[in-house]
Amino acid sequence: MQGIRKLIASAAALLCVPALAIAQDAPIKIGVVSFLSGPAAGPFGVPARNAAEIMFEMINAGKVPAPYATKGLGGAKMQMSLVDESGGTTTQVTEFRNLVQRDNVDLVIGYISSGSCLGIAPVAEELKKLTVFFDCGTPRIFEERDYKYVFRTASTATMDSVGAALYVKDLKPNAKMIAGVNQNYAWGQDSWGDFELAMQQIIPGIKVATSQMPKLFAGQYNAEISTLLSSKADVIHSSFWDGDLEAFILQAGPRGLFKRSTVILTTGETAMYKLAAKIPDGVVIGARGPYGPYAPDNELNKWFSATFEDRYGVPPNYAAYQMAQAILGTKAAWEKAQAANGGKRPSQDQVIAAFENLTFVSPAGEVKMTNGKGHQAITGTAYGVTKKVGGKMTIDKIKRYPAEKVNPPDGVKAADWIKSGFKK
Amino acid sequence: MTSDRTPRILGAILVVLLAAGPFVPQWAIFLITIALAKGLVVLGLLILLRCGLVSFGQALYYCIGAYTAGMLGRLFEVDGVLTLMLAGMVVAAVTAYVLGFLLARYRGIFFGLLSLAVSMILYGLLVKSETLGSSDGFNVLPSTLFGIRPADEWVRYAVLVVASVVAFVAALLVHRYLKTPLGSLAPAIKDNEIRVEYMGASARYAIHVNYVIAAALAGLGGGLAATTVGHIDPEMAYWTTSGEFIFITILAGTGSVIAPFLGALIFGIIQTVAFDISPNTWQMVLGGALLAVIVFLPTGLWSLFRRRRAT
Amino acid sequence: MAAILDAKGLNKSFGAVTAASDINAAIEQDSVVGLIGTNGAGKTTFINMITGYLKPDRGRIHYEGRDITDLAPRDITRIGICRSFQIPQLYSSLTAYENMLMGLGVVMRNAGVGGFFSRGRPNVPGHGRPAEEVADAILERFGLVEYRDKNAQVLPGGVRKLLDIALTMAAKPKILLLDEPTSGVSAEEKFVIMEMIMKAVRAEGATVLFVEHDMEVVSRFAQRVLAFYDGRIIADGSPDTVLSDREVKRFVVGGELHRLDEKQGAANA
Amino acid sequence: MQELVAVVIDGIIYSAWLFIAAVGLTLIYGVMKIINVTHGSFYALGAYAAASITGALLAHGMPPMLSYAVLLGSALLVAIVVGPLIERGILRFMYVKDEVVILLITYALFLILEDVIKLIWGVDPYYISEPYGLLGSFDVADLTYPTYNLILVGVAIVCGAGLAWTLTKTRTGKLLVAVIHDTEVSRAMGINVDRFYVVTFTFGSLLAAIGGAFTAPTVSVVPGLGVEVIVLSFAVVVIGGLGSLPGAALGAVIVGLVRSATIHYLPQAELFVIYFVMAMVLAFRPRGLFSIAEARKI
Repeated sequence: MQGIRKLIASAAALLCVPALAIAQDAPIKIGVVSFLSGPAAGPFGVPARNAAEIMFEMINAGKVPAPYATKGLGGAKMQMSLVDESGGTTTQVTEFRNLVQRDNVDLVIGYISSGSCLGIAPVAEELKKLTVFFDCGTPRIFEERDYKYVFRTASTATMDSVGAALYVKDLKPNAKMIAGVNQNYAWGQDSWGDFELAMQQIIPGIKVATSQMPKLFAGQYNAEISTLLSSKADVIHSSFWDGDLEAFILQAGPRGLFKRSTVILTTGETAMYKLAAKIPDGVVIGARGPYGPYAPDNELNKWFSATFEDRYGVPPNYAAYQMAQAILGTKAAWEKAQAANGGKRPSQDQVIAAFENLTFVSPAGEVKMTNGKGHQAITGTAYGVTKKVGGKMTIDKIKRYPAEKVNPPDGVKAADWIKSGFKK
Repeated sequence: MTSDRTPRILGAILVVLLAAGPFVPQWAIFLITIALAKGLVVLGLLILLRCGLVSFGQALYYCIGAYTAGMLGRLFEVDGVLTLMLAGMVVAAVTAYVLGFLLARYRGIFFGLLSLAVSMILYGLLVKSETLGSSDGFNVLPSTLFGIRPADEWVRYAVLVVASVVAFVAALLVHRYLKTPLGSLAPAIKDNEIRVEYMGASARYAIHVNYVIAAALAGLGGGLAATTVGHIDPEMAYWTTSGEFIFITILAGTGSVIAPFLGALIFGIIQTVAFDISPNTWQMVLGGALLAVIVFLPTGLWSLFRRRRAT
Repeated sequence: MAAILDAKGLNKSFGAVTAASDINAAIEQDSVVGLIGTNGAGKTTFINMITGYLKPDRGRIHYEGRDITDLAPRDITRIGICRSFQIPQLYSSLTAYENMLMGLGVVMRNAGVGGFFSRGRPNVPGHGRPAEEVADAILERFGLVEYRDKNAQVLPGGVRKLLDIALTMAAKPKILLLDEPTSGVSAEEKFVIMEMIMKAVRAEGATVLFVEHDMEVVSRFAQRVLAFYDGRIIADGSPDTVLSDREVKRFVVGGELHRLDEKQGAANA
Repeated sequence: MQELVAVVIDGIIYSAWLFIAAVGLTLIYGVMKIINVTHGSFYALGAYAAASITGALLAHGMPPMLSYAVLLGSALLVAIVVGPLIERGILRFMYVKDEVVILLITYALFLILEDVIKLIWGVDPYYISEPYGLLGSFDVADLTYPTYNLILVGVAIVCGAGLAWTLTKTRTGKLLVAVIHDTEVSRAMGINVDRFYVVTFTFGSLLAAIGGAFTAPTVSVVPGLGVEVIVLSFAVVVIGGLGSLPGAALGAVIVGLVRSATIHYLPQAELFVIYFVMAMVLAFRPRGLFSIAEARKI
């Protein structure tokens, strides 16, 4: 049995081989965790894994444009240990410990689900292992406590909701009534909660017609669509993702929901190209940051989207961008630390010191690690509406919001910040 | 009459665990500790399965145990690991006592499905509780043992010691219980309830008692899992979690109180190996393993040991 | 002698089928009573009502002066009324010996013996010996020693029947109701088996009611006979009187051949 | 009033979907006494096959109106290929085992099939939305509904009525009822029970696959599609009474209407309403609304 042999082998390794000084160019083992099965695999997990594969390969080959043209991390090759994020928190904590203590990875990049992130963060701290979250959205991680070893290179979900609210004001300043349809679990509840709060601040007196909360992966939304149609809301907010999002679009389209109300799909970008034919013009599309169609027109982005599309046949979606961003952030921090260390391989503490408050560029533009005491990134965001040009899906009326306008200042909880009218 | 070797084997396992603990790699300690926590739940399912009952909702009590432990820490800053576990056990047992009046009337698939429905209602309630972190759950405070928090590199070992001792005591008590007239009634209930009644025993009462014991064990396991993993979420009550426990029960077999812990450990190893060697198709490996056990070892992994002992 | 068991005015119907109508029977202590009648005549319904499996629509049952009509089967068993079954009710995955231990375990539990905190091997109340010894003794009395370690489900039909009756011995019954103890047994063996059963049972001093279709067996072992027909008792008395009764001859003894299987389903349910 | 109309229509559409998804489960349980978790796999397989085959044919210029036949054909293909494979290849060796163990075997098969689906179709979603929009839509009470929903209701009625007719009016159906009633006696009477098992399993799987195939146009076909259906159909079938055809219909209608009413009037409770109904029904009718009578015990 391979498991037992592996168990014995690693036990022996742990007992007999004391931690030797690591050679300068020994490969850097990086645990990469992403959904490879279940409903989150298609829209997020697999594109993110694909992005990781491209980035690892290209970085190791030194083919990434400036400022990331050096090979590997400061010359050392990156080596991937891939793990599926499915199976629940207990499984994930177990696998995280295996990565760190059995496979001896140097750092871990991963986690899409907020539940995973909340569960992993304290363990990363306990095991003193640098861990970079690339996608999960909950603001609770750095609101609830401080971390030394945990970083997140993507903005929190607060940004999506606040950005959506700001865009509503810009697009439909006279909106009187809003409605929501969100999945009944933390992500959906928080997204709607923040959006509702933000709307009340931005357009005082706005009313909530109905807030639909179907079960996650319900798949059949006729009744919800009926209530939304009857509600006559000016704006409908949805943070649905993947299968649910697509089913919702497919079912709501023929019933005229998109014509009756302005619909905001905060993660709509993942479905935008696939369902181009089913999404009418004028639907507000979010990408959880300046990713995909909202990514800036710079060399890095051109290279990334072209390389990704070349390899996988589809443009990278926001999960792929976020993964690339996390890897590049790590590379930036690592090499900054190495430079400070006189060109020698940096220790983990040195990498962490370099990572804190780092500002780096990714295909999505500038990323500032200013929140969570220098561990939480803020980025700008953008929203726009769909518009078909010659049968091809494009985004029109793009509005960009700078990072500081859609993210709370460091040390302020998202909900407090919104309630205070975005001050404090 | 053969003498009863189970207590001695249990004792030997405990000694080995405690003695070898400091030399076992940390990740393996964690794997073992989680196996012990799940093993406690499965020990309860073993009692029910001996009565012919399969609960598709045992995760209910696992989750109650975990949330009790987590909330005591969150609300009252209780951090004694034994207090947390015992509290989880008591709350689970009391809940089971109340629900038992309803569930002890059910048999076969209906028992399973009703317990499933109840656990899913708890899942729904927890997902709706935004103050408890909804589906994301929340972190459990780092716990202490008799007020002491061991040094970082000894924390895992300390948790293992607590888990091993608790599991040892639980296994011993259940072993003894199964030999009492009430505990030994289980196979009779499974075989022929009419005869049980006409012998002057109440199958419903026996099932109620067993149900409470099983829930108490699940609560204990949940409390242990919560303090070990450090994070709890409503998925602990989801039907897939119950499914995993049943999976381990069948994998282990009902031959001995040692089997659940062994089964849980082997399940943990299969799962982690499957994650490791085929991250994209680990479900297939898991399903294949279950199928193989059912086909080739109809009475569970435990039959391997029994056969060896007989020769 | 006073009646140990007294059934008064029992009625029971299942939809349109009347399974018992105005059954009155007072059973004296230490007597051996044979119940005869065609299938569906109401014998098993009578036993089911006494042992609490069925509740009569009307009428009461008293045992040692106490009303037991509304008690559950297990409570009726606990106060000393035990029964065997037409189709043996055994723990089929256990051996004969384990079946016995199970029965003895229940007796111990009901008496509060052998619980979680007890030590050693306590005696079974009423038997004065540990359960393991009592089990072997009862198996021996019923001639089941050679089947001791065989699973109940592989035992031959007649042996299953004996084990079914042996199981009732665990509780030291004061009244024993045997539902067709010799059904499925060849005519020659019937006497041997009844002899063994009666000896074992009477040694414990139990009052016995037994259902039997073979009139020779009935007249040999019963001191009193109750003849059932169509849910009623049509004759009650010594074997000689009852078996020579005209109605009994017509409806029971003669009818045996014709009425087999009729109404069986409903009345027995 | 207008809202009430919407509640009823939404409820009926959902009930129809539930019924198609669940009825195969009750059929297989009724005949074989198997709680068949692979039901979810067949649902997913049906959806994947329908989406990919219909999509491919449409891309090759098939007249769109034929796509409804292709949906059905895809379901048939799945059921005929995979159904007998599982029943003859694995399940038939397992019938001697406990009900619960067989359930676990189907669970193991479900896990394996989940990955098989992933290996065949990958993790990217499949769409086949043409049949959904093809028939236009109708308006009721100021609300627009695609006419396709009527097809769903029609398929449900055809499945239910067809099954009822087969069971009560045909020779095969009557023999099947005999098998349901008592497998051993049927075997003794010379009924080829084995063949009934294959046919039943395949037919039950076909119903699941039809459920998936006809749902495919309204959703995106993604991994994990079958998981949700399993517990949902269990709930429906248990509420109605395991093994009962009218029970499955009533269960679907109750769940459909209750869910629809909840969404309209108390959207926060949608998450547990189905389990709540299930627990309530079981608490008062321990074997569901239409339970099959138990055989005599003593």
